Amino acid sequence: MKTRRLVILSAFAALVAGCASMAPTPDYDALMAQMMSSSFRDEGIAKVDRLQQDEANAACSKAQGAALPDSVANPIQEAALKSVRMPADGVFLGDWREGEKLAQNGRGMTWTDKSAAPGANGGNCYNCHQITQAEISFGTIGPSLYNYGKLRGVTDPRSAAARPVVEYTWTKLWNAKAYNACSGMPRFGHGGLLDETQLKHLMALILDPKSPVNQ
Amino acid sequence: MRHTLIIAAAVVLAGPALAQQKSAADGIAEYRAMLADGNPAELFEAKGEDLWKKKRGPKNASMEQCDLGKGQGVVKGAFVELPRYFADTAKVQDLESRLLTCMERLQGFDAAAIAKTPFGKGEQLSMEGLTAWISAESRGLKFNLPQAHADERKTYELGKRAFFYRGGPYDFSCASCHGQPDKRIRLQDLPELTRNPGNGVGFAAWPAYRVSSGEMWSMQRRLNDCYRQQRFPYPGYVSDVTIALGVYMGVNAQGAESIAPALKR
Amino acid sequence: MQTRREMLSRSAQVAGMLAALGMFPGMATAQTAPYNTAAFDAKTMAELMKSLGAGAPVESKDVTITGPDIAENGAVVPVGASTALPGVKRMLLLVEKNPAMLSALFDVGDAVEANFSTRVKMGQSSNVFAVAMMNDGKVLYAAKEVKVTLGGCGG
Amino acid sequence: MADPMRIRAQAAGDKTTVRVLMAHEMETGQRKDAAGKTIPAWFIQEVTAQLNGKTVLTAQWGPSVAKNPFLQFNLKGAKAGDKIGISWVDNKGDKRSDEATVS
Repeated sequence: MKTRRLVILSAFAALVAGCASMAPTPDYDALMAQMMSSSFRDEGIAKVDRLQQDEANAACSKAQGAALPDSVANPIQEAALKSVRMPADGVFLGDWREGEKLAQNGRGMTWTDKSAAPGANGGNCYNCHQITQAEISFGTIGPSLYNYGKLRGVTDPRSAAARPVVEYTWTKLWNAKAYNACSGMPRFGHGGLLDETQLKHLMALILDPKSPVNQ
Repeated sequence: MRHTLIIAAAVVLAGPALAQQKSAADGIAEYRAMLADGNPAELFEAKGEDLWKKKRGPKNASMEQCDLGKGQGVVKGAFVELPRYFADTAKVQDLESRLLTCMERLQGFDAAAIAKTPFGKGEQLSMEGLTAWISAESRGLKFNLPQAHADERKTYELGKRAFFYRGGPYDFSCASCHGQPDKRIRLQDLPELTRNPGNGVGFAAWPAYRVSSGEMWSMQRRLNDCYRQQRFPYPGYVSDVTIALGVYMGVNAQGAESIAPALKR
Repeated sequence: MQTRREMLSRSAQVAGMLAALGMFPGMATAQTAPYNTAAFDAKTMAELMKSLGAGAPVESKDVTITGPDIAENGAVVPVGASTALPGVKRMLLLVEKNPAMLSALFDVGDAVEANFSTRVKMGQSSNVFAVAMMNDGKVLYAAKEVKVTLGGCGG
Repeated sequence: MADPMRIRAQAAGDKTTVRVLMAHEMETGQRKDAAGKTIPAWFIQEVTAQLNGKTVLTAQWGPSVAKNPFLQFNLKGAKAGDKIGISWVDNKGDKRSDEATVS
């Protein structure tokens, strides 16, 4: 599969090269930058500075869906891992009921939203993930999280045995790029999209043995 | 056949969760089929045809001399070849930017003022009708965007880059939702727009009547709301990035049959 | 060449003229009962039936309600009410959990079948009813549950 | 004045299926605008159908009929060439009448 894509890519490159011999290749980086800056304007809380890319987004954009080489991906993942702040009080789980509300809520950060504060944001989780079995309106961009804790053998989230899964999950929510440089998941903690309390509620939704997710 | 086998295998593997998902998808398919007959977009098509033929604007002229790419006044088949390069403006234009050119040159309207008008207001209402009718005149035809002009190829490449451009607080790009096959957001199927996603899907389904809001949405409005949900800043109406994305999606949709104006959630 | 709209508006003008001349017998004789505000305000089946001067409805296999099991969007839900029984006076379409139950009421004449389809708004998942009010005073109904799913991105 | 309706009437044997689309907001009176003010109800209340000028159907609608309403019904005994007239009146007294030929 991967080889085939490579072959197609190189054939395309040959084509482009063929054209280039007739006319100078446009400076696409410059044209792209010019196009983006001339096409967008501020609206509400969504300002044009949102177009600025950090290293990770720049690299993943440039890859156009292909996997990054390890030499590029690893530093991005290491930096992301370092960015993660574990909960100050050492408590990882909140209330799964609040977590379910956040998971259902698809609002936040658009130019029609009034505030960019975490309190105004939903988790958008069901947009991409199956979570409880009761909610049939769920997306499939991300993996199913139904039975997330149960499948990982979490019977007591406070136990030492559960610690690795709990910390992995917190890290994933805080900054998904820690494990996958081009993850499609928003960096909820790192980006200031959700606060610690909200993240704890989401943790409870998928890890609390009492949550419907783990029934 | 192959598809069925894959689904059958998946059901066996994933058990009850997927079986339920399947029935929800069936339910939605049934719902859409029940709505297929009697698309309110027809009401907008009738309006659009009238707007094309009626003398309007400061110059009291009709749009009948407008060249949508296939010669003055030729409407049939024009939609499935847009966006394309126009020599008289020396620009690659999509349907809506081309309509603005004609409204300005033939009828004397202020194109910049219309571009600044919010969707669903003033002359933007005319755009809803015009795009509905003009797309309907190409219903059943296959997309076949020209790529002969250097600017058309250049715009395609820029569109591709824009499609994969990640940014904003959620790190989303167009590809976040539309870069893979067979994905959904909630219950809505997401067309894979990096290739031809099939007849009447993705680029080949807009403009469309949105049942959720009871509004007619042009491709420009569709893209505008995509960027809103992508948590990006506001793309200008007929801005370069929106036209480049149109070229990218339109060229990728080569051979797909247009069902526009379609009926959408 | 006439546009569709011109044709439509011309026929509308003709229709308007005919109406003005009293040439639409139906309109001239105004068979339509006055708008039944009480029926369209009714919150319960009992209130509704009272406002229509009818008794309690009975479930019947001879009445059919059509609608999707799941509606992708509550703003537009296709529903239909029909029966093959003779002697139908009126057909109703109801949505149990809407602020007011009654969506549409159709008076059935000799030239029209007791079979109507339209589209309604639904605020939430609910039963929808088709009700047939018969000439002999019987009131028959069929019910079906329609689930209304959330929208795409909730934004 | 309100926009025209789209009426299609197709005969098959002695049954004619009539499909109508009407351009109307069908505002429920329950919604609020951006400023928090209730948007007043505005909806079609009465619909009438005529076959060759004779009333064959009268209907009353509430505000829960969907925006840009669709209506389908079947006529007995109509044939190709017959005229179908549809009229509506809304709660503000606005009216619209259109006509189509059975095909």
